[in-house]
Amino acid sequence: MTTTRTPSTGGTPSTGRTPRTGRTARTVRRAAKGTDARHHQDQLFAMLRIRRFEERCVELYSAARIRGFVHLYIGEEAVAVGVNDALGPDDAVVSTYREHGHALARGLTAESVMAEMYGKATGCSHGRGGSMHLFDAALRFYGGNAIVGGGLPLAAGLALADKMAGRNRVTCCFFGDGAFAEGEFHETANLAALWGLPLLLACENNLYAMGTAIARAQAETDLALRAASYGMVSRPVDGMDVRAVELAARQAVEGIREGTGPHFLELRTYRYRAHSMYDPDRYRDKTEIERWKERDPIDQLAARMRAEGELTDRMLAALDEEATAEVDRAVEAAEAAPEEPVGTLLRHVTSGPPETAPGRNAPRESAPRESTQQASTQQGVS
Amino acid sequence: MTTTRTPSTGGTPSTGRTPRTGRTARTVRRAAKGTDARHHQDQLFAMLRIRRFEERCVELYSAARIRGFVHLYIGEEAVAVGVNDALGPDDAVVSTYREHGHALARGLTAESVMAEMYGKATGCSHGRGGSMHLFDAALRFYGGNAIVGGGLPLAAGLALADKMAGRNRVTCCFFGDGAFAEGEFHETANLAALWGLPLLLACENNLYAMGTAIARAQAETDLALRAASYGMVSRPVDGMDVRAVELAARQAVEGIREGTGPHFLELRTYRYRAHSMYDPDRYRDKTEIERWKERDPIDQLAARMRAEGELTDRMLAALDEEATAEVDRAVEAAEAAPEEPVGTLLRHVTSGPPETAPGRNAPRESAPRESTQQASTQQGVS
Amino acid sequence: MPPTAKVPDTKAPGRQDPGAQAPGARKTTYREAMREALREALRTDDRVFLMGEDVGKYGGCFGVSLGLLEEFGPERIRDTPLSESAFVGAGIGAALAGLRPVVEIMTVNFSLLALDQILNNAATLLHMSGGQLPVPLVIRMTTGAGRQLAAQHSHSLEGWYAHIPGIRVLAPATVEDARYMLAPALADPDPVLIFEHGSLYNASGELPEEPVPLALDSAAIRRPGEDVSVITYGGSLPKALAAADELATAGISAEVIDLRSLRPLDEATIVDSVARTHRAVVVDEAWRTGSLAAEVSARIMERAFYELDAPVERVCSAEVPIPYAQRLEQAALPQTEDIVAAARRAVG
Amino acid sequence: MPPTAKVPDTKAPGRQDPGAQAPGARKTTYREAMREALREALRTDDRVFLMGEDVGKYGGCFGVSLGLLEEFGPERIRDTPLSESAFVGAGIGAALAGLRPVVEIMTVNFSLLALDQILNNAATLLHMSGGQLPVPLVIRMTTGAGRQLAAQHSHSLEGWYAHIPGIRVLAPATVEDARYMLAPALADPDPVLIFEHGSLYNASGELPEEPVPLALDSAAIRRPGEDVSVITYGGSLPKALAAADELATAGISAEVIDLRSLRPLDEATIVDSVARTHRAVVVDEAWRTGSLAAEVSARIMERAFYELDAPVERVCSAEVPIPYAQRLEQAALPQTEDIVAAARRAVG
Ligand SMILES: Cc1ncc(C[n+]2csc(CCOP(=O)(O)OP(=O)(O)O)c2C)c(N)n1
Ligand SMILES: Cc1ncc(C[n+]2csc(CCOP(=O)(O)OP(=O)(O)O)c2C)c(N)n1
Ligand SMILES: [Mg+2]
Ligand SMILES: [Mg+2]
Repeated sequence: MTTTRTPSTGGTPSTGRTPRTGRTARTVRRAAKGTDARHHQDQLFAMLRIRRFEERCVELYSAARIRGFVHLYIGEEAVAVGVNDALGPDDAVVSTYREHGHALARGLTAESVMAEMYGKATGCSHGRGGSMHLFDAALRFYGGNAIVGGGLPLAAGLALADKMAGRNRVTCCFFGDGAFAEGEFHETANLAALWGLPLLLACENNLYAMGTAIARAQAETDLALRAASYGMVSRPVDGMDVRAVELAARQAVEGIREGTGPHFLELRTYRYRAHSMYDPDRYRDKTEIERWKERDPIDQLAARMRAEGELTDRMLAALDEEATAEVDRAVEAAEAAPEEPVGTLLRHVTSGPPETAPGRNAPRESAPRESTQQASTQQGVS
Repeated sequence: MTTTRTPSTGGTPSTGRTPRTGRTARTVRRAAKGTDARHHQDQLFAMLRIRRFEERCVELYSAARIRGFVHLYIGEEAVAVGVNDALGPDDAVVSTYREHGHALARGLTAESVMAEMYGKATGCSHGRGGSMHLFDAALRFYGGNAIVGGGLPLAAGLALADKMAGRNRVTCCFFGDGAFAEGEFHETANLAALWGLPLLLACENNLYAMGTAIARAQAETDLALRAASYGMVSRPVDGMDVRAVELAARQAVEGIREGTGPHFLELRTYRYRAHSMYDPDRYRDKTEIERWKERDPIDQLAARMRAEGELTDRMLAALDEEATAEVDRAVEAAEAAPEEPVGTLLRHVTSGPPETAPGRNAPRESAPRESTQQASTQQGVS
Repeated sequence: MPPTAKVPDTKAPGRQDPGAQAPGARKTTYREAMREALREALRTDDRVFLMGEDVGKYGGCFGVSLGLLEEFGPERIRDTPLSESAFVGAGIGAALAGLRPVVEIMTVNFSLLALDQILNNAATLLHMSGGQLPVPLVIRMTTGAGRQLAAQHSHSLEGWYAHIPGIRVLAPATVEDARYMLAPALADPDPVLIFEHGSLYNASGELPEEPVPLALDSAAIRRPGEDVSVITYGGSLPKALAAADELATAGISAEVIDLRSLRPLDEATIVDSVARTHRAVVVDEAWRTGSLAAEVSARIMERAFYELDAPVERVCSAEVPIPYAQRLEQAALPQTEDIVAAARRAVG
Repeated sequence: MPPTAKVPDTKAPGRQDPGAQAPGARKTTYREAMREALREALRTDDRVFLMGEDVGKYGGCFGVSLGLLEEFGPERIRDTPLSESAFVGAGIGAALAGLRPVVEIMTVNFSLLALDQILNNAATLLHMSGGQLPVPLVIRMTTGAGRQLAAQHSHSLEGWYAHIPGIRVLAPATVEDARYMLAPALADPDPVLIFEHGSLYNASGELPEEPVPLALDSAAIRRPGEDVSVITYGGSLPKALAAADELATAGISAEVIDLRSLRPLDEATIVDSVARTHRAVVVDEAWRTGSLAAEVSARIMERAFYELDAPVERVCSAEVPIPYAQRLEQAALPQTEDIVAAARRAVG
């Protein structure tokens, strides 16, 4: 496997918007043997970064620094990293409420994500969104959707626009096994297959939708098989193995770029943590969790790299340290960041000045548009 | 094929609520050789009755005696008659806006259906429903739904109640190829298969959803194949052949009664007329219509009966005359029937007295409940 | 001339005296009260079952149904796939076939996916069928904001449902209503929607040991007063009561009306109160434009215009998708001080 | 004190003088005017496309898009499967990616299936993303009753949409508005919903040859008057004008206001009119409770209470799923004589 088609954003955080100041890790990476080894290190780092970020979220949530619904991705990192590595900077990603991993893998900085969870002005959604609504128009990261299945039709539309405009871009939509049961999945799958849309349907099958095991929600639990019935290329993938994920995603993305229409990947994975911070996790056998942990995506990749001579303890420690340091800085920055002034409450409701009929605390002055706004409108077709 | 399991309602209109006063036809039927022949005559009559009823609807619509949206079933009669012949009086039927055929086959009288289309008090829905909303609680005919796909979840619920109450009943839900694309189909199919509901999904594939040919709406046009992916027993059926329909429906209903969960039938059929009376039918090749007419379900059955010595010209004429006479009487009765008094406008909004906040013309007195009401509440489980 | 609104025949006063507790009253939470109501219904009527996402093994997304699966089993505490349209529609069908389903939609935000089934089937079948098909269905859902759940999880859309003829819409705001509204809702032959504000689940209150027979369509005067009528429901009731406390210290006597039923509206209680106080403030967590508060204001206009000494005030949410950041969210929602300020304006 | 409502900066008067026709005016229908507007948009902007059920080969379920497929081809006149949620959502996505979709939902009745996409995505993305993601989408749909289509095909739910922050809701009631509202709607960076009352498609009117630049957020005074303000929109405008004619014969001078924009509401025009007439009747085909008429009444309460000589009247539909039978249906809907009666009551 080569990395020639690897885009420079996303899971390869040495470029893109992710600040890479960890000197040690950079040195380590430079010493890596070849392109492959380097790519594996990038992936390992990308997964570690997500893991450390979310472990910190647990602490911060307990300390009530971050609030709302927070859904952790711990255990599923290989999916976000592997899929994103197959996407280019012009491709688009539509995600769910469990999207810290997708956002970080896509190249959002830990700082902008953390600040968002703090509800700060420097957050990627200016504090409006929180954990469930991370956005970055410049990275074509279209959020962050807290309605299960709600991102699917939207993703089809992004893909449709690309197809109509003759742009060879791919839209990747992440969604869960639970979302598979929503009408939106069916309507979108049919539409995408019918119109041959350049859409990657990335189904994260972590076996549960909240407390509902897949066998109690899906008549046919082989989701890849079900998806194939729409006439899409469709396959199951070991979602705990980042290399397998990347390979499958690359093949799918290539197929999509060649015009074979939507592809479906059933990424078989597992969340170690409860559904959300509110969930006491009464519905799973603890031994089930332990069994999945034995196949931890980070441990697996690290072990394989070790076996292939691509990783030493020192290198791993350095990567880990760098990830931790980035999270530390993100927390520090978020703590120090300003809140959005209450006077901006009605900003961004419409693109113009605040609406005619504001409620309480309505500021009377209109607010200037953000600069990010421009980035997104520049994507116009004509 | 025997008729031992044939229920006495529905497509065998010599019993049930259909008034059978046509003396000639009755005599003819009595003369029929055996059970099979008689059953075929019943089916022929049932189809003729629907055909003649709807041909009259065309005239009446042109004369503005009936109004609103009217969707004709002409060409598809074998489906309603064949499927209903496989159902018993305790089974339930959920239908669409194209439901004259389903209603008549189920045993609603031509008079009550015609009066409904006239918006008269004697109509099966007391003039509230019109062509798209025919109901008969006593016959477990649950309408009449003008939201494409809207009847599917409801049908699953009827089936669920039977299953929970341990009643060996089947619910049959008719819907079209167009409805197959709605999220409701997917959600219902999954739910029914998951819970093993006693549901017959009777998909009337007439190749068009309004002006949209199936290939322009469904990524996979083999609907039976698609449905099978939910793990249901599923098969395509020649919907122009009433015997094939009945046989397939019988097998499905038997399977359902044996507890094998929902079954899916793709009934391949064709509507001769435009989608509705408003539709100028610009989207089809007239030769396509002619080709399908060569396989007309009534002609086909008549020809086969003739070949088997079950039908003579005189018998056919008598059956036709009887069907026409019933329609004549229905029209006469509908013309003569009273309209619902405007003072009853707010009746049936809730089961109690009219709501607190009526709009204009609100009658001040509360209205007594209908007697049909009792019939339906008596179906309670405990 | 006022419109021809008709006071329902079944009208009986709600309990208007929350202060007087029966002896043997015990403290419980809103959540537990709902659960007890469900348990009672499940025990006393075989036809009742609870259906929804994660009502079983998970115990309900807000913990309301915790323990019921163990008592009643998976047939009657029925987890569903994520298919709001299908399982709400299935509830309608099951009700038609003689069962008494209680369908839980996790939150009102997701109920949009089932709105077609609710409006076009549940609310309409009785009428469309000329009276043949009543739908004795109860649908429960959580509503409201205030917990930093952001734009897609903070809607207060119960006002939309109150627009639909053919259904009853309830908003229990007290532990007592949480405990005793379900039984009459299940006894109603027509669909009843129950909205539970997410901020109330942990609220606690006294509950008399003896069952309280509640009338479903009367509002309750939670605090009598003379100078201004503060009309509200659901999650805003505690704020309205707090505002009344504050107003009292300033010598303004506010009457606090809890609508309890959002459809039908108990116009008589509202008009009667305004006829005494001559001033009204309507508090509603929904976005201002097109809120239920607009309807209450319009009804007062129609029925009590000549009683008014000042325009009816509305205290609603700002017209913005509810933001995540705590300060922004709180700024968007009606607050006690807003109610106080509005009442002061009304009193003049 | 009135609430802190703010008149939009972009406000410009709508055309208030429908009597004066430009020379070279030509007669056309509302349907043809809509079609011309679509054709113009498709011709002048590559990014525009029309998508919906049967917009292509069938010509649109009400014939609006007839002939467009032939001119613009199946990519830009795009028939969709029966999947309201998916194709409306696809419109949102396509708008995000730089296109200018016009999505047609056959009727407002079916829009419930797409309401989640409209509320939770189209209306919310800009805000949730902190301003990054405007959604320049236009959604058109037919609304209203009066053609004996019965309970599931006769809703007037545009008032619900007017509740949603982040979108603009338009209701063209004249041939001119049908012709000239689409261009500014497409120029709006945010979602715009256009409601076309089914009874208007065959209405005909004069259209000036020169394009008319229309302000989207101002109401129009369709007939000036002095004694009572009749405020309405969409399919009820012809009835309101007929009522004004009738009132005139009785010596009552009614001012008829066509809201045109249901969100934002042009409060200034309403308040200004009521300040002159001191009486108002709001006509709205929706069910009375929770109708847009309630909002208009509440706004008048808040902004013009001291101007009122009589309570604001509402003329709405009866609270019943619209029945099929013609007499029942007509009895359920607002009629000219109801408007006349309400105006007479107001004038006293
Ligand atoms: C339409 C809708 N219904 C219900 C919910 C509540 N909810 C949030 S996440 C979730 C489970 C989704 O499971 P899955 O799609 O498998 O994704 P996972 O959480 O496992 O990543 C549920 C029920 C919701 N947000 N949206
Ligand atoms: C949800 C919804 N969308 C659109 C319509 C308008 N409509 C009525 S029938 C129909 C076509 C349905 O086609 P199909 O399911 O194949 O049934 P058929 O009419 O062919 O019997 C459409 C688009 C509707 N009634 N409901
Ligand atoms: Mg899952
Ligand atoms: Mg069809």
